[in-house]
Amino acid sequence: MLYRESGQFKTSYRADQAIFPIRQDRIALMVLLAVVFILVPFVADEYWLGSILTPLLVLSLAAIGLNILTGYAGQLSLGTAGFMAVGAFAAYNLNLRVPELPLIVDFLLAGVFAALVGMVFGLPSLRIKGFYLAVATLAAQFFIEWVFTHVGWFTNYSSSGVISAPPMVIMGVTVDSAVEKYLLTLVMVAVLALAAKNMVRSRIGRSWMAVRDKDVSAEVIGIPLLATKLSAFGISSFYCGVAGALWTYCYLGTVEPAAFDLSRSFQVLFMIIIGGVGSILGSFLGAGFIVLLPILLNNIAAMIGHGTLQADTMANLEHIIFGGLIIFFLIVEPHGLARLWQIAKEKLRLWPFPY
Amino acid sequence: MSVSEKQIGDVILRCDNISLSFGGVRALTNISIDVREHEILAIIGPNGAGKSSMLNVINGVYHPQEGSVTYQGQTRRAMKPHETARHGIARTFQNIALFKGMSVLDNIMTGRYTKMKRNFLWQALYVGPNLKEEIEHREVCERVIDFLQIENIRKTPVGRLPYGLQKRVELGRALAAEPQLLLLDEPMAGMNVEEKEDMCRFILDVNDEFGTTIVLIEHDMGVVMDISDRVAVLDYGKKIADGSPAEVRANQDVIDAYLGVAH
Amino acid sequence: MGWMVRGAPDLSVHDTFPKLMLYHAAVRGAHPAWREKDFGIWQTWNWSEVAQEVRAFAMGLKALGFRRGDRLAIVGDNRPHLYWSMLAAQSLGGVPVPMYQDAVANEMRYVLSHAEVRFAVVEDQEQVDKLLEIKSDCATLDHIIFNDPRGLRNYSQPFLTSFAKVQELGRGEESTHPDFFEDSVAQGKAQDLSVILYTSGTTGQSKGVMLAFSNVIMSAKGAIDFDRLTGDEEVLAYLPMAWVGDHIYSFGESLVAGFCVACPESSNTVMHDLRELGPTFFFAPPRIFENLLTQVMIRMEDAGRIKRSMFHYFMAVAKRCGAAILDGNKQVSLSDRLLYALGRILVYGPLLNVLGFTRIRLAHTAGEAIGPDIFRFYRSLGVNIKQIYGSTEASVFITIQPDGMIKDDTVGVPVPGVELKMADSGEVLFRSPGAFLAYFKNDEGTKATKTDDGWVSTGDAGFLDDDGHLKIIDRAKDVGKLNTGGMFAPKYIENKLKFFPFIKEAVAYGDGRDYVACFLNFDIEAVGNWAERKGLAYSGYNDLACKPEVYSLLADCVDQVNRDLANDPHLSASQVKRFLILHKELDADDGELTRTRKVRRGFIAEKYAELVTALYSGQSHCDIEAQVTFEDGRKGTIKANIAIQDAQIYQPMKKAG
Amino acid sequence: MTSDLNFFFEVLFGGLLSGIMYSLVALGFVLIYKASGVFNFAQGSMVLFAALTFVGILEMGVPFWPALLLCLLVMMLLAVGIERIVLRPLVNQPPIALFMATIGLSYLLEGLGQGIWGTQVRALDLGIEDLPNEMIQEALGIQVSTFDLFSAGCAAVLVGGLALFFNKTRVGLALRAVADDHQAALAVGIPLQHVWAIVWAAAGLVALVAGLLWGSRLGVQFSLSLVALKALPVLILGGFTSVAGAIVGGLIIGASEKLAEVYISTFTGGAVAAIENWFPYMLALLFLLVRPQGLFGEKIIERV
Repeated sequence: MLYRESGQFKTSYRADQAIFPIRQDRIALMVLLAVVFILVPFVADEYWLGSILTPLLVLSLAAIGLNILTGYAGQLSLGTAGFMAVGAFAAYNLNLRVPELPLIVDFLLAGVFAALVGMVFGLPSLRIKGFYLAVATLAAQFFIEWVFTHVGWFTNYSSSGVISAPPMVIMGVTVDSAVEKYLLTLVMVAVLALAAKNMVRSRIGRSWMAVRDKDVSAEVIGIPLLATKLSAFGISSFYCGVAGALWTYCYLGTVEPAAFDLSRSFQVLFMIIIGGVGSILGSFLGAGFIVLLPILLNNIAAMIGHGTLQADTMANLEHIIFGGLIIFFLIVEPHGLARLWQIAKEKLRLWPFPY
Repeated sequence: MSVSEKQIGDVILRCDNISLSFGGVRALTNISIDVREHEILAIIGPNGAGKSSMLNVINGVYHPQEGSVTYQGQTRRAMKPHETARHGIARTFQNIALFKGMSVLDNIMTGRYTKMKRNFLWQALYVGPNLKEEIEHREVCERVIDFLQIENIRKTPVGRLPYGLQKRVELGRALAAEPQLLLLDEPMAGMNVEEKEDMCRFILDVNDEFGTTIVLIEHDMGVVMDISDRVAVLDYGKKIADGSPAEVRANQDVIDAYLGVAH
Repeated sequence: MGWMVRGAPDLSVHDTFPKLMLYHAAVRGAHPAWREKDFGIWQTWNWSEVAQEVRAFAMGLKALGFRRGDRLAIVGDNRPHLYWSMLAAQSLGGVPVPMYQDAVANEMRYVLSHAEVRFAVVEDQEQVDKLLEIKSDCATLDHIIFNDPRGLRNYSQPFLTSFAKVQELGRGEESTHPDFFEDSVAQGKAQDLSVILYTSGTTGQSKGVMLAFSNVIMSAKGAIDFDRLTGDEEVLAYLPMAWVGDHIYSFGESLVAGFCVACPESSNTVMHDLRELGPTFFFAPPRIFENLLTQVMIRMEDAGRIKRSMFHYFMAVAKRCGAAILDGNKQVSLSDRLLYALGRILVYGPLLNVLGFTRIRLAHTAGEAIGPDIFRFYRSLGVNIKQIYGSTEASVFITIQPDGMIKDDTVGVPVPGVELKMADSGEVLFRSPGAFLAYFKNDEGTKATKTDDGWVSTGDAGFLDDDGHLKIIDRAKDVGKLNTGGMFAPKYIENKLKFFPFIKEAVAYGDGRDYVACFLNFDIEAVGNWAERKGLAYSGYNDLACKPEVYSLLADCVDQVNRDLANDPHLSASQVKRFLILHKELDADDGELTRTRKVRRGFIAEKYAELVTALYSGQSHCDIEAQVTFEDGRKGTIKANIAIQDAQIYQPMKKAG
Repeated sequence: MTSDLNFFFEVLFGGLLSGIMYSLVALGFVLIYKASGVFNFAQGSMVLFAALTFVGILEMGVPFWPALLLCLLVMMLLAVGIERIVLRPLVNQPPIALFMATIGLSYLLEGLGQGIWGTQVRALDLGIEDLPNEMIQEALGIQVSTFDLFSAGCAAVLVGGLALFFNKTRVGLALRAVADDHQAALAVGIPLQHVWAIVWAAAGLVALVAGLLWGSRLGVQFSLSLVALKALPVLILGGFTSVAGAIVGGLIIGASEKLAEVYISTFTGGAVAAIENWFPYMLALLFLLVRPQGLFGEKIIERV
C-alpha cells in the first residue's frame, strides 16, 4: 500500500544488490534503528531493558549463528548452547588471565575459540549427514557442558561453579547499568547481523546454500564440501560464542555451565524454526517470539487466573504451546515468521491487487 | 550464407582403459575415449550402458579401479570433483541438480565460485573489494543470462520454474564457470520439441561462440546425429563404436545393440 | 558545474540534432541521455558519453565511405545504438531512414530501393538475415552494420560489420581527422533534410515523408512549450522507430529539451519495464491505455470482497471529483477533497504504481478516438492524459488538449504556430513550421497533399467547436451527405456506439439517404453477463439477437448517442433513426472486417442488401439468409428473421444567444 | 587378581544389562525409522508419557493389570494420533523437518504428560528388587541385579515377539516391504498409512515397556524423557534400520559406558566424574567416522 516502486529503477549492480533495494524499506529501517537506538533507551525501564530486550538480542545473535549453520548450510546442530558456553568461558578466562586485552577483543576472541571448537565438532560432517550429524553435535553439547562443569581450571576452581561476571570496562567507560548493557549488546548484535547478511549474500553464503540444496552439484561446480561445511561450523560457532559471552556479561552477570544446557540449544533451534530457517530477519523474529510469548502468557494467566496458576503449570503450558507451535509451523509454514512477513510485504507491494 | 568450417583441435581429454565397478557389478569395462578440442562428442547407448558413469569418471565423482584419465596433458588418479572444476570441467545432471532454495541469478553465480578470491572477512564487510568482485562476476553471469535468454526469470527461485527452464538454468550455471570442457548428461531429457530445439541451438552456440568442447549424453537420436561431430556408443559398459554420426549409424554392432533389444 | 545550467538551447543556433546533441554534451554532459534495460539493469549513457559514441560511429561511417546526402536505413527494436546511428548519419549530412523492424523482406526491399539506401544499421542476426535475402535486389546497399553480434560470428561477408567495429574504425579515423566531425556538424542547416519516414502503406505503396531539421525541431519545441516539458523527463521508447510518433517523442523532443529516453529490454518486457522505469511523460495509442485498464479491472475482480468494495468506493469518489481536482477546479467540496486524498493513499497511488504511472506528469494519446470512459478513468486518477491530433506530414503536432480544458470528444486547440482551416468538404487543412518538405521522389503525391502556399490536407474531416477545439469526425473520404443536407460521418457515429461496452461493432449508413440507420453487433460477453444477471435464458449469439430485451438494451445505447448528437449543431441531423441487431457476429473470416478489425462498410452493405433496404423501407422485420464460416472452416447458411427497431430522434439544441 | 576379574565381570554384566534397557528405547526409534524414515526424537517423551500415565492410572485405584491394558490402549491411541496429526501432513518434507517436528512433539508430550499427571516424582514398584541376584552370586560369584535380569528378560520377550510379528504376520511382511521401498510397496497395493499406524502403535508399546522398567528404576519424573538421549548413541552404533543393531549397540554402549566410568574414574582418582553423559556419544562419533552407516546399516551408494 505504501510502496511506490515504479520509478525506483537500478542503473548499477551496486544499487541492484543493495540489502534494501526499495526506498520505502530503507526508510522503515532507519525508523526502526532510530527507535531501538534512541527511543528505547529513553523510554524502556530497567526490567524491559535488562530482562527482556537484552536477552532477546543475545538470543537473536545465537539464532543467527544457528541459522548460518542449519538454515543456510543445512547442517542441523543441537549443540548451540555448547558453543555459547565456549564463548562465555573463553571470555571469562581471557579477561581473567590476559587482563590487558580490551573487553571487546575478549568477546571477539571468545567467538574465535568457539569457532575453533565448532570446527572440530564439524569435522564429522564430511562423512555423516542429517540425524547422524545432529547426534554428533549433541555429543559436543554434552561434552562441553561436562568439561566446564568438571574441569576446575575453566571456573578458576571456584567451589560453586558459579562465578559473577567481572565488571565491564570498555575504553574507560564502565558498562554496568541496564541501558549501557543494552546498548553494548545492541551495537554488537547490529554489526554482527549486518556481517551475517553480507556473508549470506556473498560467495560464502552461496556456497553454504549450494551445499545445503544439492551437495553433489555443489562439488561439481568447484565448491569443496569439507571446507565449506567447516566454514559454516566455524562462523556459526563464532556467532554463538559471542552470544555466549554477551549472555554471561550483559544478561546473567554470572558464569555458569548450567546456563548453556541442552534446553538452551533447543530454545535457539525453536527460534529459527518459528522465525524462519535460512533468514537473518527470521532469527530476530523467532527470538522475539520465543522470548516474548512466555511473558505474554504469564500476563494473560495473571489476568484471568488471578495468580492461581502455579509456576510448574505455566512451565507445562509453555512446553505444550511451544511444542505445538513448532509442529504447526513445520506443517503450515516451514519458513516461519520470516516468510509470513515476506508474504505480508508482497501483499502490501501489490495492494490493492491480489497478484 | 558463407559459414566458415569449424576447426577441431587436438585431444584434450583421453580416457584410457577405464574400468569401474560397484561392489562387484561392472559398470564400465576397458573404455577408451578421446575428446578433441572444440568438438561435440555424443555418448549414446541403451539404458544402463554406463553413459552417466563415464561422465562421472571424467569429472571425478567416481574413481575408476583401472585406467587413467589424461586431461590437458596431465594424467590423474583420483581427483575430487571440485578439483576438476578448477581445471575447467563443468557439467549438468540427468536429473536437475539445481540449488532449489536459490534464485536463478544466485544459482548461476555459484558457477563463478572458483574464480572468486575474496575471503569471508571481506565478504562480511561486503563493500569495497568484495563488492567490486561481486559486480565483476555478476556482469559475467548477466552475459550468460542474456545468452540463454532467461532475463525475465533472473530473480525467480528456481524451484518455481518449469522443467525446461530449469534445464536451461543448469546449463547457465555450468557456463558461468567458463569451462573448457562441458559435460551434459541428457540435456534434453523430458523436453518438448520446441524446448529441444532451443536447447540444441544453445549447445551449438556455446560450442561455436566460446569454442567450448562438449561431451553429451542423449537419447534422442535425431538430436545426436544433428549436432554432434562424433558419436561414441556404449553397450553394457563397453564401447562398441566410435566415429562420425554417419559411420556410427551404419555400424552393424550399433544397429544390433539398438535393434537387437527392440521392445 | 556546467551540468547545473538548465538553460534551453537557442534553437536558431543549435538548429540541427547533431548540434543540439553537442550542446547538451557541453552544457549538461553528466545528465542521463539514454538508458537501455540490458543485463539486468538500466545501462545509462549521459549526454557527453552519447556525443562520444555518436562521434566514434560517425567517424567510422566516414571511414567506410559515407558521404553527405547518403541514406542510412535503420532496422530494429528501440535501441540507443540505433538512435545514435541516426545522429551519426545526420552529423555527416546524411539522412536516416528508420524502417519497421517487423516488416518482411519483401516490404523492406521497396523502401531500401526507393530510398536508395547505401548503409543499413540493423539490430541483430534476424535483421541481417532478412537484408541478406534481398541484398541482391537493392543495388545501392553497400554496407550492413549490426549491433548485436550474437550468432553472426561465422558470417564472413565483407560488407558486414559490427557497430563496435565501426566505432573502432572511427576512433582510428579521428586521429587523422580530428576536426572532421565538428566541421561536418557545423555544415548542417535547419532547412536540411533530417529524416525520411515511410508511412505504413495501408493504401498502395508507402510514401517517404521528408522532414527537415526545422520541421521536427520546431514541432517538438511547440509541444514542449505547450506542455512545459523540461530536461528532466524520463520517457520510454517502445513504439516502432519508423513511426513519426516515436521519432518525435523519443528523439526530437529529447534532443530539444535534453531529457532522457529509456529503451526496454525487449518488446515482450515493455509493460514490466514501463512499471520499473516509471516515466514522467508517456505516449501510447488508446488501445494500450485500454489494455492496462482491462488488466486492472480483471485483477481487481479476483481480490477479496473488502478490498474490492473499497476499490469501487474510491473509484466512485475519483469519478466524482478526480478530474475536477486535476483540472484545478475550485468547486470541489472539502469532504470530497479529503476522501480523494485518502483514496490516493489507499487506491490511486498503489494503482498508478502498478501501472508504472507513479511519476507521470503528462500522457499523450492519439491515433484513434479513445473511449470516454477510459479517458476519464485515467484523468480521475490524476494522470494528466491528453488527446493530441497530428500526422507524419505535420511532424506530429497539430492540436493538443490544453490543461484545464479537456473535453472527451475533441482533440484540443492548435499548437502555437499551427494554423487550421476547413475545406468545403469538411476536410481539415493545416499550415505549420512542422509541415513536411515533400514526399520523396513523389511530386504528384506532394502536389495532391500540400499546396504551394503551405497548406497541407490531413484527409480527416472535422470542425472547430465554439471553444476553438478541433473535433475530428471521420476520414474525409468516408464523410457523406444525407439527402436532407446534413453531414454524415459514419465512423464518428459507429465509434460513439462502440464506446458502450454492450456494443461490439456498428455499421452506420446514411450517405445519399434520408436518415441514418445502422447494424449493430453486441458484445456477447457483456450482454451474456447481463442476461445471466437478468435470468434470461439463451443459447448463443443469434438466440440473444432475437430477444426483445436485448433490443431494448441496445435501444438505450442508441438513444444516448442520439441525445449527444442532438447537442452538436454539425451532426444533429445524423441521429440514428432505425437500427437492427445482426443475427451473426461480423467476422474477418467472412470478409466483413479487415484483419485489423475495421468494418468493411461497402462489402457489408452489398452482402446484406436486403437488410439495408429494409432499414430504409419501414418494414418491422426482414428475412435473411446468410453465409457463415464456422470455426472449423466449414461454410453454412443461417436463416433468420430480423427485427428492425425505430429510435427516438431529438430536436437539436438551440444555442442560447 | 580374581577379585579384579570378578569386579570387571560385574561391571561388564551390569553394563550389558543396562545396555539392554537402552536397547529397549532404541528399539522404538528403529521401528519408526524403518517404516517411515522418521527419526522420532519424541520416543523419550513417549517413554515418560507412558510411565506417567501408568502411575497416574494406578493412583486412581485401578489394579495393575487393567491399568497396564488401559495404558497400552492410551499409548497406542497416542501413537496413532501422532502419526495422523503430526507426521502425515509432513510426509513429503525433508527428513530433517520431520526430525524437528518430533523435537516439537517431545516438548508437547512432556508438557502434556506433566500437565495431566503432575510434575512430582513418583515411585513405581513393579515388585522386583534392584538387588544382587543371589542365585547368580552363588553360581558365578558375581553380583548382578535381579531387576536388570528381569528387564533383560522383558526386552528379550519384546524383541522376540516383535520378530515373530514382523516375520510371520501379513502386516509384518507388509512393513518390511515398506521399509525396503515405499514406492514399490505402494505399487503392490500395500496401504502405507495402515502400516505406519501399526508401527507407531508398536512404538507406543515399546515405549510403555521401557517406561515401566525405567520408571521403576529411576522414579517416574521428567528426567525419564532423557533416556532417549541415551538411546541415540546406541542407534548410531547399531544403525538406524536394524533391530539387531539396536540390541547389539545397546549392549556395547552399556558395557563400555560402565567400564569407562569405573576404570577412567579410578585412574583419575575420581576427578573425571559423570562421564556417562558424553562418553557414549564420543564412542559413537568415533565409530561413525569409520563406518558412517553403523554396525548393521546398509551402505548407500549415491547415484548421480
